[in-house]
Amino acid sequence: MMSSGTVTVQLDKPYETFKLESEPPMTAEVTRDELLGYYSLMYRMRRMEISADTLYKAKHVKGFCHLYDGQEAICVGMEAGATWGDSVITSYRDHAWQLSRGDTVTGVLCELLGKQGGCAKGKGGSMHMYKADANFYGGNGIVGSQAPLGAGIAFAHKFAGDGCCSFALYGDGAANQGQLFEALNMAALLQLPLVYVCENNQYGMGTSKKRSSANDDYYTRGGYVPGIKCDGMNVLSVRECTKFLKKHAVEVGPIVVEFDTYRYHGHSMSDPGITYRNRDEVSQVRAARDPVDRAKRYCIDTELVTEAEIKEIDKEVKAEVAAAVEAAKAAPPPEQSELWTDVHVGQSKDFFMRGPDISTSSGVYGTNR
Amino acid sequence: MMSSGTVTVQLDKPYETFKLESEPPMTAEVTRDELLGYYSLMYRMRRMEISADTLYKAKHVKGFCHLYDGQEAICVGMEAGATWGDSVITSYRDHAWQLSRGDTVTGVLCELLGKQGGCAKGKGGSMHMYKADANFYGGNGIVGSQAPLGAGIAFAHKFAGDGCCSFALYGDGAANQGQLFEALNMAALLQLPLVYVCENNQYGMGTSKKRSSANDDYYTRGGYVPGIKCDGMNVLSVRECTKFLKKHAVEVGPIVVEFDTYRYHGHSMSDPGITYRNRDEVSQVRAARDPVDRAKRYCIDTELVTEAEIKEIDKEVKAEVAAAVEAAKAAPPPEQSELWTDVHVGQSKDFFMRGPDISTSSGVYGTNR
Amino acid sequence: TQMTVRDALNGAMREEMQRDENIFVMGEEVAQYQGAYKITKGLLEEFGSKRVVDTPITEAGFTGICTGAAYAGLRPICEFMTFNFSMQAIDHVINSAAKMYYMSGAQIKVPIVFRGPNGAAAGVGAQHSQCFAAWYAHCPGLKVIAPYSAEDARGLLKAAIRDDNPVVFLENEILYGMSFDIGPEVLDKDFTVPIGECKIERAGSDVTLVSYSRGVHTCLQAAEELAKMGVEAEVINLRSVRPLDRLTIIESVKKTNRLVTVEEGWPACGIGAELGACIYESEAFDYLDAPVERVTGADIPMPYASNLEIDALPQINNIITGVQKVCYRL
Amino acid sequence: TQMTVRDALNGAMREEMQRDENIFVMGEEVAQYQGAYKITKGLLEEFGSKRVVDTPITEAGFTGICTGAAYAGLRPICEFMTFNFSMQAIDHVINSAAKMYYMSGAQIKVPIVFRGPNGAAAGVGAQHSQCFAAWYAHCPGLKVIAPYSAEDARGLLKAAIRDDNPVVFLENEILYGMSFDIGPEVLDKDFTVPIGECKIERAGSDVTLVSYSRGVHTCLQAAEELAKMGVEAEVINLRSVRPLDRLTIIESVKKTNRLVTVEEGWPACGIGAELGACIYESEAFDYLDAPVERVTGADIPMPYASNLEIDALPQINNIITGVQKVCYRL
Ligand SMILES: Cc1ncc(C[n+]2csc(CCOP(=O)(O)OP(=O)(O)O)c2C)c(N)n1
Ligand SMILES: Cc1ncc(C[n+]2csc(CCOP(=O)(O)OP(=O)(O)O)c2C)c(N)n1
Ligand SMILES: [Mg+2]
Ligand SMILES: [Mg+2]
Repeated sequence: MMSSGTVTVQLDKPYETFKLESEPPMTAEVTRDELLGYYSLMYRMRRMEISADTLYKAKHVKGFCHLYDGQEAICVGMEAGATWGDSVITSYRDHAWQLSRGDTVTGVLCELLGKQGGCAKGKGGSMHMYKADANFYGGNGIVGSQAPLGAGIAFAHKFAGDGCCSFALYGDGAANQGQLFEALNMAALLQLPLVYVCENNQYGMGTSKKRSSANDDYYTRGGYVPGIKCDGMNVLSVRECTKFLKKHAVEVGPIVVEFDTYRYHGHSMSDPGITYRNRDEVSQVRAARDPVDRAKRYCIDTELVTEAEIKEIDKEVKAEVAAAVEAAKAAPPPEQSELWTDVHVGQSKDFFMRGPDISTSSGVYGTNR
Repeated sequence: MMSSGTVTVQLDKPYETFKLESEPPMTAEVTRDELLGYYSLMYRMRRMEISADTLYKAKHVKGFCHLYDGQEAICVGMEAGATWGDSVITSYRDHAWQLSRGDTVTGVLCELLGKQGGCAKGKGGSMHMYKADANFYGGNGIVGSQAPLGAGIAFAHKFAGDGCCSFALYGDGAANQGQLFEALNMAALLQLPLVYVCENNQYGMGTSKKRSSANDDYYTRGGYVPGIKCDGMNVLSVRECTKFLKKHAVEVGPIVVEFDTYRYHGHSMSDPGITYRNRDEVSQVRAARDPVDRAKRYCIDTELVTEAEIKEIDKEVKAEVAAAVEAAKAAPPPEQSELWTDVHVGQSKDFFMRGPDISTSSGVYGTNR
Repeated sequence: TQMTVRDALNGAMREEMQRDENIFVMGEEVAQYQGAYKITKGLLEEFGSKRVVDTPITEAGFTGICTGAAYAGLRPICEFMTFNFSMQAIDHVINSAAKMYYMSGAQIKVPIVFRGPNGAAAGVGAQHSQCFAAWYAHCPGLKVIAPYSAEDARGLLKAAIRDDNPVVFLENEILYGMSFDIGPEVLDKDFTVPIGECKIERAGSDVTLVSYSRGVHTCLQAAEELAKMGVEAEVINLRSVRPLDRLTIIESVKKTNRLVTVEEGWPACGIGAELGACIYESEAFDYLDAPVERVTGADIPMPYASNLEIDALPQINNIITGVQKVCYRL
Repeated sequence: TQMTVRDALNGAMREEMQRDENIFVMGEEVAQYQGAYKITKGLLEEFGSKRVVDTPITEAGFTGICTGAAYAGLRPICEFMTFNFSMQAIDHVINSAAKMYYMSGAQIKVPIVFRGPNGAAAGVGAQHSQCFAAWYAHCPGLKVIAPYSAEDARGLLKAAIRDDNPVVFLENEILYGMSFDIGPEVLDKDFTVPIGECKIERAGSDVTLVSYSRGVHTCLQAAEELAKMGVEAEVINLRSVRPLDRLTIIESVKKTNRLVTVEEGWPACGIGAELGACIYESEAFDYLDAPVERVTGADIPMPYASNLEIDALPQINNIITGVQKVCYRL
């Protein structure tokens, strides 16, 4: 086993390109450490989402809860192809990104359970996780809104001239939102270092892409902006593609990528996810294209990692996640006083905010700072 | 002079097409009556807008006032290629459409001057003219809003199965609005009989098309929807194109047209219109491509109409418009009581609406019907 | 009999669609999925895809389409999956729908219903919990309804669909599953509740509680508690926040001499503020034994954690505190 | 010296941009055209196209871009050509900007100013005359400012730009060209007016008039007329409608015992309603000799014809009527 050596592997599916003269390579060089890192992070995400499902069903989580299982290769592959200097902004389906940008499983679950220790102190919830110190801008509950926001972050990168880019992720359903087209036009005019990332998981809630989009080749939807379609179930394809995307964004301007992927769970926990598609469809994807499985196969096929090592990782990850579940459950909820903090930057204790009845208000009547 | 005969004329500029297999003819058949009709209507529009300019400068009109001179061939050509069964909805640049859909010059100027006799009883103003009985839905002050509204009207045509289509007009500036893309996607999915009409007059306020639009081939902006670019300064090109558009819309579904045209005046009356373009540019268009002039030349060149007849028409039109100006000036403003009418359909006299102070309110305190 | 608000809404739409062919429903997931909250269940099957239309996630687009269709004579029911998303389309609600009849000199009617769940559900966080009652109530040209019970839901939705004006119809997710007793008259196909009239849900002599939507439920619960304390509260269900039925409230206040308003929305420029103003500018002012007290949502974005969420929304005890204050028992 | 509101705004932006390189201005026609109302005159020339950025007519797009840039540490000034068009982008103002700091547990600051003319100009009709003060004042997380004079414009815009929170800055087209006396201190580069404090524009003992933006002008004119009638009105310029400087108003009302609120926006759930509620729920209630009177825009879409437009907006005589009513002289 050559622990520091590099092997070259073949990717599975060709890219499709739009208005581009070159494309990412069909091979990828990987080391053992890299593969182990990708696999274990993806597996950690998978276990985390499964535990979120369990916690939801046990009523530890309420409201919305959108899981990422099936789509792990996108997050992990993009992280492998970019740096934390590059910004990311996504939709409500944000747990995995929060983890990959440096939070812990416990941190994510704490936010999900509405605990003080969550990244948003329990005030954000499933849809609103952020890691601003690692340029992750969350967690946006309004479909499509992250696209112009992401373009604005790209504007800031260009303004600073820092050589980094902004990735704005959205779904196949969100791809029809007008504000995407508005921001992309501006990004093209201003040559912003922006990558539009369409995570095409085939459905927006119960609506299949054919029913939501007159043109479901999302990588071509930029019209005058180039695009690539890439296998979103293969972490190495995503990684190679991401390097290409970043280079284009920084050197030329905006670009669109469509990652072909799949959502195993229903849209949110309240959606069984089987009225508008059948179980067969889901199990076929699981059997043939599972991204965690694909990463595992690279580990084994390259002979960089043994089955036994994988088993070891799995065991560790399971234990880690199980411990995180317990830690999150045991963690305290926010202090009641947190209700009133952080409405404004620089707000004093005396700043008056009305409560449900005036006696439950915060601060001193009429104090404005 | 063959007053009932038909002649075939050549059009000036080729169409450009996008995702289309056929295109409108490069010739047009016209009769003397038709040509006379087009010319006199276009000239009437021209005189009307010039008088609006004068009225504005004399402070008979306040607020916004967007003139249509330079763009007349689009309105008149479209009317010649469609019927009043087909619906039209446009922006605030609506005077000419109000006239072509059956209102009088006096009617238009009355609205412009805020007179009771205006189509909206003086309550609408320059930007809000309507002729609902002839399927003209106005006059929209919010850039881009008429696109989904027009798609909704197309939805109603399809719902009724009346074989008619809806024309939604917008400018080169408006073409970037996200809601256009949202509605077009829906129109394509639902195969609505919708024609998106981009009146490309080269500027949106002070912004040239190159500065507002990363792709200024507006006829291609539908992406997956076919398009045509057509000379918007030639009434016969517009007419032939419109017939083609309508047929496509009704038989196939949405289509985009870009009419290449020019705005002589500034954006609105407060814009001198010469800071972001030079006088030369304007006078060159006037000299080479004026649409009223082009119609006149067809009249003369076909020998269907004599110079003397044109002079006669000009004289009549001038007199008509001059009389309309006087009539509009002399017309009474709305009754003060009109302030309170038509907020709701079916509202009684007693319906309570608060005035600036409670004593100036309308109706009976607390009455709700 | 008993009926849930969900069934009331669903039945009202179905019957109205049977009555008038020009009515159609459009929105996200309304057809094949049967509605994100199952309010449009069965409609696709009965009326087909011509009249029950799924849309992409493009609020500005489909709201404009619905409004344009109304200009052209159809009678759309435009569903927002939640009213939070109406913000993306609010220009059409206000500028294209509400102002059109006036601005066109009565040429163009806009018979449309904008409906969907409004305000806070449970655990959905800051972006999905906003109450739009005050915003819409602010704007002339609209009628704005916020039903509470199954009777309200059925009668008011039918009235809204039959109305020739744009109507904003604010439902509440938590009420969807609640069951209410209804009288036999409510089942009549032509049962409508007049828009702009309150309902006195509980008569009382000591204090008037005015609320709408889920707030009415909390008021009724508070009234039970208050009764145990010897205070008889009259509970008024506003039903419509625009126009406001000032007269009914004034009469009640003249009787009880005390008013507490209850809403889940934010306080500033809210419905409670307007109700207060209406009372103060009327003859009821002279009958007041204490200033009007407001009970409202807290003046903060909605937090996610359950314990905070409870404190951010009016609870029974907040209403009791308000009542005690106007009764000078505090 | 004298200064117009236009020059005050322009100078404030210029000086702040000189002070802090992270400030940029973005909007329709702000650069080459120098602003539709010339508020950004000269900025492109001085700061270049990196910091003065023209946009296409895509409010949702550029408002989102400005907000995202603020997340990432820049300090955008986002101009709406008029606030009417902010409706197309209001989801970003509320959901992306106002709620973000709270929702992110204080991780993400949004130091942004949304500015532009608000409310009625002259003869611009129903879609271009809406006042958004009440809507924005309703929403926590925002600061909402409505300057009246050149001093306000300069000092408050500087304060808004320096504030780390999202600020909605509501200007008024008709005020742009008005000149005001300013003291020398106002010209200081660091002159700011604290957000959340009113200004007493005219002291008086008999009645308090509270207004904002152009309404203050009408109030001052009315106060002159009232003085001739022997009534000394105290005129308070709100300056900020969120947060509200309740204390200053309460003190004034305790002195004059009478309050008339004046706004150009619609009455229902308006600023006047909220001001009334603030007084009634405070100790000032006990000092009132008459109920608070509201003077507002008429509860209708704005008509175009001049004669109707005048009747739709508060005039001097409406204020006088309101004052006479609270003084029991009617
Ligand atoms: C503006 C807006 N409209 C509607 C919704 C409700 N909604 C939340 S997620 C969603 C589906 C999005 O699908 P897609 O973009 O494909 O993303 P995915 O959930 O598949 O990741 C919808 C309709 C919303 N949050 N925001
Ligand atoms: C949503 C919105 N934003 C901005 C404006 C202000 N505005 C009115 S017309 C206009 C320019 C439109 O240009 P274009 O679409 O090319 O039409 P044209 O005036 O050339 O006919 C602008 C920016 C508006 N009315 N609505
Ligand atoms: Mg999807
Ligand atoms: Mg133009």
